[in-house]
Amino acid sequence: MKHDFEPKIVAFVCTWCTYAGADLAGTSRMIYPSNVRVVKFPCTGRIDPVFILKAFQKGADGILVSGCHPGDCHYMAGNFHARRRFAVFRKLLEFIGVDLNRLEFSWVSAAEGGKWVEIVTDLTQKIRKMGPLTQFTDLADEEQWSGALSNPELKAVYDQV
Amino acid sequence: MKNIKNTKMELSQETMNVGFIKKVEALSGSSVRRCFQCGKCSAGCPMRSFMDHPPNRIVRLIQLGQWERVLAGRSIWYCASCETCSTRCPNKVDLAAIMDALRKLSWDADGPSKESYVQLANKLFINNIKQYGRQYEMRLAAVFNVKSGQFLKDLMLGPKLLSKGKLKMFHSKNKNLAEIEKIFNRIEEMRKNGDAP
Amino acid sequence: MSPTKNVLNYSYYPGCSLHASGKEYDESARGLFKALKIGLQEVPDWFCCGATPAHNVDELLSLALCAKNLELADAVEGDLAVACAACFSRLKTTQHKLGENEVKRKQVEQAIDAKVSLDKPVKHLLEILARDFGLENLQKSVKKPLSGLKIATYYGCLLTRPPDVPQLDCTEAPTIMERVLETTGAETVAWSHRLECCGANFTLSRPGVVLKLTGDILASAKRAGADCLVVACPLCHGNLDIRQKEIEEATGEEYHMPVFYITQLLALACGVPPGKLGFNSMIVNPTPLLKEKNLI
Amino acid sequence: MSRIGVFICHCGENISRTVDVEQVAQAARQMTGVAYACDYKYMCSDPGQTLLKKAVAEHKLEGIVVAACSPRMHEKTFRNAAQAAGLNPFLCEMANIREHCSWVHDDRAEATTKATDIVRMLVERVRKNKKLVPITVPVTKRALVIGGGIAGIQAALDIADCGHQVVLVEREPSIGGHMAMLSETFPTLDCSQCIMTPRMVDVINHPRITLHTYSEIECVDGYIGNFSITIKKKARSVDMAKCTGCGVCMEKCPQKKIPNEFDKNLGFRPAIYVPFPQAVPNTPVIDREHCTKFINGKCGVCQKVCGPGAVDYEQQDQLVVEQVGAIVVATGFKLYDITEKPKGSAIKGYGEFGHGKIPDVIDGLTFERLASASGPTGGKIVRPSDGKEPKQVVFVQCVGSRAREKGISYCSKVCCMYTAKHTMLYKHKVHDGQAYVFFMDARTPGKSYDEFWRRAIEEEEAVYVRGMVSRVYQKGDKVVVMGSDIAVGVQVEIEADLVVLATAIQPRDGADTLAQKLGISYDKYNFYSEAHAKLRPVECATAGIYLAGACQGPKDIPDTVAQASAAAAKVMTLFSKDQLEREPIVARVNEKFCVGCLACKKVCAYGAVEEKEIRDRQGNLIRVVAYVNPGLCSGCGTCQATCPSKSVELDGYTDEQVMAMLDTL
Ligand SMILES: Cc1cc2nc3c(=O)[nH]c(=O)nc-3n(C[C@H](O)[C@H](O)[C@H](O)COP(=O)(O)OP(=O)(O)OC[C@H]3O[C@@H](n4cnc5c(N)ncnc54)[C@H](O)[C@@H]3O)c2cc1C
Ligand SMILES: Cc1cc2nc3c(=O)[nH]c(=O)nc-3n(C[C@H](O)[C@H](O)[C@H](O)COP(=O)(O)OP(=O)(O)OC[C@H]3O[C@@H](n4cnc5c(N)ncnc54)[C@H](O)[C@@H]3O)c2cc1C
Ligand code: SF4
Ligand code: SF4
Ligand code: SF4
Ligand code: SF4
Ligand code: SF4
Ligand code: SF4
Ligand code: SF4
Ligand code: SF4
Repeated sequence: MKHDFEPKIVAFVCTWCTYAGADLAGTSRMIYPSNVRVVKFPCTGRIDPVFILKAFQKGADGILVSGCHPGDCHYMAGNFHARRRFAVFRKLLEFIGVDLNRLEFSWVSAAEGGKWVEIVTDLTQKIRKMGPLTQFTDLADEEQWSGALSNPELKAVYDQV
Repeated sequence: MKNIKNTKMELSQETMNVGFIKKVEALSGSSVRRCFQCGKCSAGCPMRSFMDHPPNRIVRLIQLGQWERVLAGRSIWYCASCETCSTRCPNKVDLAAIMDALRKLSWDADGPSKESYVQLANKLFINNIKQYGRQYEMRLAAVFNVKSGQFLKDLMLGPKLLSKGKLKMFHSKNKNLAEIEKIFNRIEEMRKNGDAP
Repeated sequence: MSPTKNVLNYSYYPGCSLHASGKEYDESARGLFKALKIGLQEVPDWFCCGATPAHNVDELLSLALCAKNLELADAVEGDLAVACAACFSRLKTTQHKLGENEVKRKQVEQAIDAKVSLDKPVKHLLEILARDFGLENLQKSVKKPLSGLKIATYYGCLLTRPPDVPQLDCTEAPTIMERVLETTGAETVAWSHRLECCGANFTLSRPGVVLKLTGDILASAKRAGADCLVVACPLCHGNLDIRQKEIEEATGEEYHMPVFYITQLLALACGVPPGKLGFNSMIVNPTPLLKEKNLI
Repeated sequence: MSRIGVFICHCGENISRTVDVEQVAQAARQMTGVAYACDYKYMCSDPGQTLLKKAVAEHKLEGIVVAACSPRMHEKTFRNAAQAAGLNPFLCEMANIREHCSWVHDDRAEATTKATDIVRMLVERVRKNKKLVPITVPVTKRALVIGGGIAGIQAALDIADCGHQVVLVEREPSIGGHMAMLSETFPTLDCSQCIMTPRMVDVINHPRITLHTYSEIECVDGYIGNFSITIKKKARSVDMAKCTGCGVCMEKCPQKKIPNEFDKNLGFRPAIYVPFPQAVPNTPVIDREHCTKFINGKCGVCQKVCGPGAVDYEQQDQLVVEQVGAIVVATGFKLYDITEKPKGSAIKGYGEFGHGKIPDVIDGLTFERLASASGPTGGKIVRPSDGKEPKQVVFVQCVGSRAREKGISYCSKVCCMYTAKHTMLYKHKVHDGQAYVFFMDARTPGKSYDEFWRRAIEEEEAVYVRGMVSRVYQKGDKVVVMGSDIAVGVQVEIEADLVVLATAIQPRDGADTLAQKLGISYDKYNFYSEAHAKLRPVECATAGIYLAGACQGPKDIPDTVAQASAAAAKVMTLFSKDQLEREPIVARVNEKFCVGCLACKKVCAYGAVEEKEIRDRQGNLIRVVAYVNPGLCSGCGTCQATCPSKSVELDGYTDEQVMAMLDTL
């Protein structure tokens, strides 16, 4: 089926769980929309929020961040730190006015090929309905976003969480 | 007898009737101690809802030598001897046989449930064998109703069965009835001499 | 190949009920065996086996009565055929217990003043039909298939329990009644209460109990879509058939479910005239059902 | 880097069926930096790999992208091939166009576009890849074992038998731990001392084991392969080199009435003593707290009677430094003490059992000493209060354990079994006695364990009562136990002569302090945490440190020994190479930018981040920065994502690499 708008989805995944889960979807020959582009990390703990901004800026319409289930992190607590970090980050995105529906966090284990397919499919459909994201393509310098809280307003939000 | 069902159990070597445990084990040919109270016997017992102590608790009480508590309940007289418990027990506790043993012990002792209808029916049944060698259901029912004071019980069934030819009004005695009597007498004799339980 | 003639001969212990409330069981069994050319000779002067009441309160008496009956049966040629599930259970239990317990055997021998003999195989009619005679032969003997009849086979307690005594069939999932009945082309239903107790022993003393238990059994058979019940025990029959009206009154459920002895239906299928099968002795009238299915 | 080779695999038809591989190769040739691109039927086959190697040489390739299956499948294969062709293996990456593309999409055009995108991303990534060299760390092939219970002894013997040096540090004057205190042991009922003491002797006689008893860990430096351990040897007051173990000193010491801890205070010992006759080493120590000489300078008898002149009142605590490559922690457990509420602990104690003030209410270990042939009563079971033989003994399980209200929610795992054992030992010794056990569950998951418990009931006729005890009180010379039998549904009361409480297993006092020294983690009860409950049950998250025995969680002897041998095997694996080689995916700090906030240190689960002082030539401290110990870093990258000043980078997953990939979007 052809759609009017084919969004660009970027998935940031950890190598141990979600990447392996996506592999499983492949070995199981499950079919899902081809919109997603996967970027592999050792751990969700490595995923810097800046990458998300960069991806939005480069034209991603939706982003998925996915790693191991809580407690299953290959590196013990990486996904836990990631979770905390993204909780803060969501507040910031909200503050800027990004529709948080474009950013999905999930846990997909190496055994959950089906779940991977489900999440990617749902996200793709959701973003199709939302249409392209334009406000970010002209966002200036992502380096500002490395967590240096120069803006007092942002700092206030950060401290609050 | 006072209701001892909920009273505190004081356990000691004196209050735990070990002789009773051994007696039940000997009569039933089944271990009592093996039971680990899983409750599977009670789970499948068709009579559980009519009993005060569920079957597993009966075993538990025997384990603790609490004969009086067993006697104080009616459970043993509500057991239908269906063998479900013995069949399903994971520990090969032959609870149906234990129930038999308990009824025998209660039958021998002066237990509170001596007057139970079940016991009466059993007694009449056995008497029938002694007198006639075989069962005559009509007589059994009639005598039971008279003795239990329930004259009108099953009043409607009788004629119906008669009309269907299901109840014999008359019965012939077995030719070798004397043999039967001898068996009864010998058993009585053996018990007197302590040769049989 | 037609069944070999007269090679099967049995001694026969009918038991008290088959001479009274279960007489149609006796009649139909004899009719069936005659039709199949299986010999059946009643043990003379047999006694009551003591049934449940005896072992209930006096195991020794119970064992002694059965041992005496086994002794009497020895005088008649052929394995001992038993129809009543309770008698069957008592006789088998006696063989089992006396076989493994020397003390008990000695006591019983003293009580009956004779050596107990445990060698004669005791067989339920079902066993004879399914194994000795054989399902294939049985199928070949069918003259009037019972197709269209949906049957709930009721085993009750004593045919299969406890596991190491009757050894008639698997204790928890027996199929012998189904296998035997299916040779006639009848359909057996899968249902939940095949093995539940009917409360036989309490029919006199605690009819309320019996009503509850048999009520559950009838309800289960009805749920499974059965037209009728089939039993192999006069005590089960007594509770399910004779008390069915009461159950209907007590529960407000309508059943009208005829309760056949397995021999009645088999004999019918093997061409024994219906008039000889005691259908009119049954409390729940089976005629409408049998007519509806074109079986009489 | 601008000479990249791209190899597109058909995977038979697995890829080419849905992805137009030639078109992808064509597109790849247009990508910046790509010097060569081709497609081939089976890249992983020998001819495929040869093709790759040839291309490297012919086209002078500096980087490689193999677009094929998942890197989880063949990354190693192609990196090896790259290495064989003379390239740094970390300059070879895989583009997953099978599992993530051809197998999961059915539209050929879409799949081809996606495959091209994936290849483009990987090409950009490889352009930013750097040569990485596997990290090597030298390994000191010498192990430290902390704790000389059965766990420590087993681990030490296994490692030493394998040919490595072992340093065993034990806090008490003798090794042996709890197992030396037990009478007979479930499930076989063999005598504990009989199987334990030979192992203790093996330790002291082993040429490769250095034993430090009456010693503690003072401080731990270094990392896997290279630890430096400072051990405090407490002053024994007896020169181990001179003492012959004759025991005269102990005999002559006038201070005789000191409660013997080893016998759970049931017997007495002198001020100069060995904890028990089979102690290893068999050298006494002076208990300075109780020795008259140390209290008021008056006695000195032991020194006078000692032939070899071994007694030395002047001896001082001593610090010893040992270099080791691996550490096994085996510090064992202690029993929950119902007598007191420890300060600052959530433990509540048992007021309803009299807070341990009733003399004939004892714990399981005390019962072990009573039942032990080498115990204070020679194995006769008697009541502490009057020395009489108890005829009714009540055992109560789960005291302290599984009682959230009291402060512990876990199951102590061994008490069900040792209580069953106790009822048997009791029955064997007091034939006319009756044992009762109050219990909630019987937890017997071990080989032959349930059978053992059933034997206690069916053969030894212990009366088990399912239900707990509410109160215990003294009534005359009896101890009344008020409980309930939930199977019967009534209260139960027993007038007992002796009550034995199966109290909870807890970590040793000071377990947390030791953990902090070692840099290992522990749970809220102070049990040490394994790296992964299922897959790495004997390793600590901190590399090079391993766990054995009850210090990690309640455990019986078979489990303890199994774990100890497993820990030893892990140590031996580590020692099997002279150099520890690891993937070079580790974090590095750029000291120029690091502001020393140490946010990275907080998030690192491996304790890999350390503080590093930057000093000028005069040695003045300029500032503190973070330093990542490559021996400890496991490459998760959490620090990098956390660092607010972008001063730490994870090799192989640098910001530059990721950004380059994102730039292709
Ligand atoms: C009453 C009772 C009965 C039991 N019966 C049985 C049984 O029958 N069968 C069975 O299999 N199990 C039994 N167990 C369990 C058994 O005791 C344990 O499994 C076993 O002792 C655990 O050994 P371990 O070496 O881990 O600990 P431990 O025996 O506690 O040894 C730890 C050692 O480390 C030393 N140590 C502690 N801290 C330090 C430190 N900081 N520095 C240096 N050294 C230190 C201690 O002094 C001790 O020597 C029983 C337990 C109890 C309580
Ligand atoms: C329903 C269930 C749930 C469980 N859940 C958990 C849980 O949540 N957590 C947990 O810790 N544990 C759980 N377990 C336990 C866990 O499965 C086992 O501990 C574990 O699988 C044991 O691993 P194993 O390698 O010893 O045996 P297995 O997994 O049985 O592996 C044995 C292998 O040997 C092969 N093999 C057998 N015979 C031969 C032969 N003769 N020659 C060559 N190969 C042979 C078999 O094919 C098999 O591959 C669960 C178990 C079950 C049954
Ligand atoms: S969180 Fe998963 S995301 Fe990080 S590595 Fe753990 S193993 Fe995976
Ligand atoms: S099933 Fe057996 S073991 Fe279970 S409670 Fe009943 S008698 Fe005891
Ligand atoms: S034999 Fe008695 S106790 Fe056992 S299941 Fe049947 S009715 Fe219940
Ligand atoms: S210190 Fe002296 S007296 Fe004491 S045991 Fe050693 S050698 Fe003997
Ligand atoms: S000096 Fe101390 S240890 Fe030695 S004998 Fe005197 S009291 Fe005992
Ligand atoms: S092992 Fe048994 S007694 Fe000990 S805490 Fe666990 S359940 Fe309680
Ligand atoms: S978080 Fe960054 S700045 Fe802070 S200490 Fe670590 S490396 Fe340095
Ligand atoms: S990469 Fe992970 S393990 Fe390494 S220093 Fe950073 S946080 Fe610690």
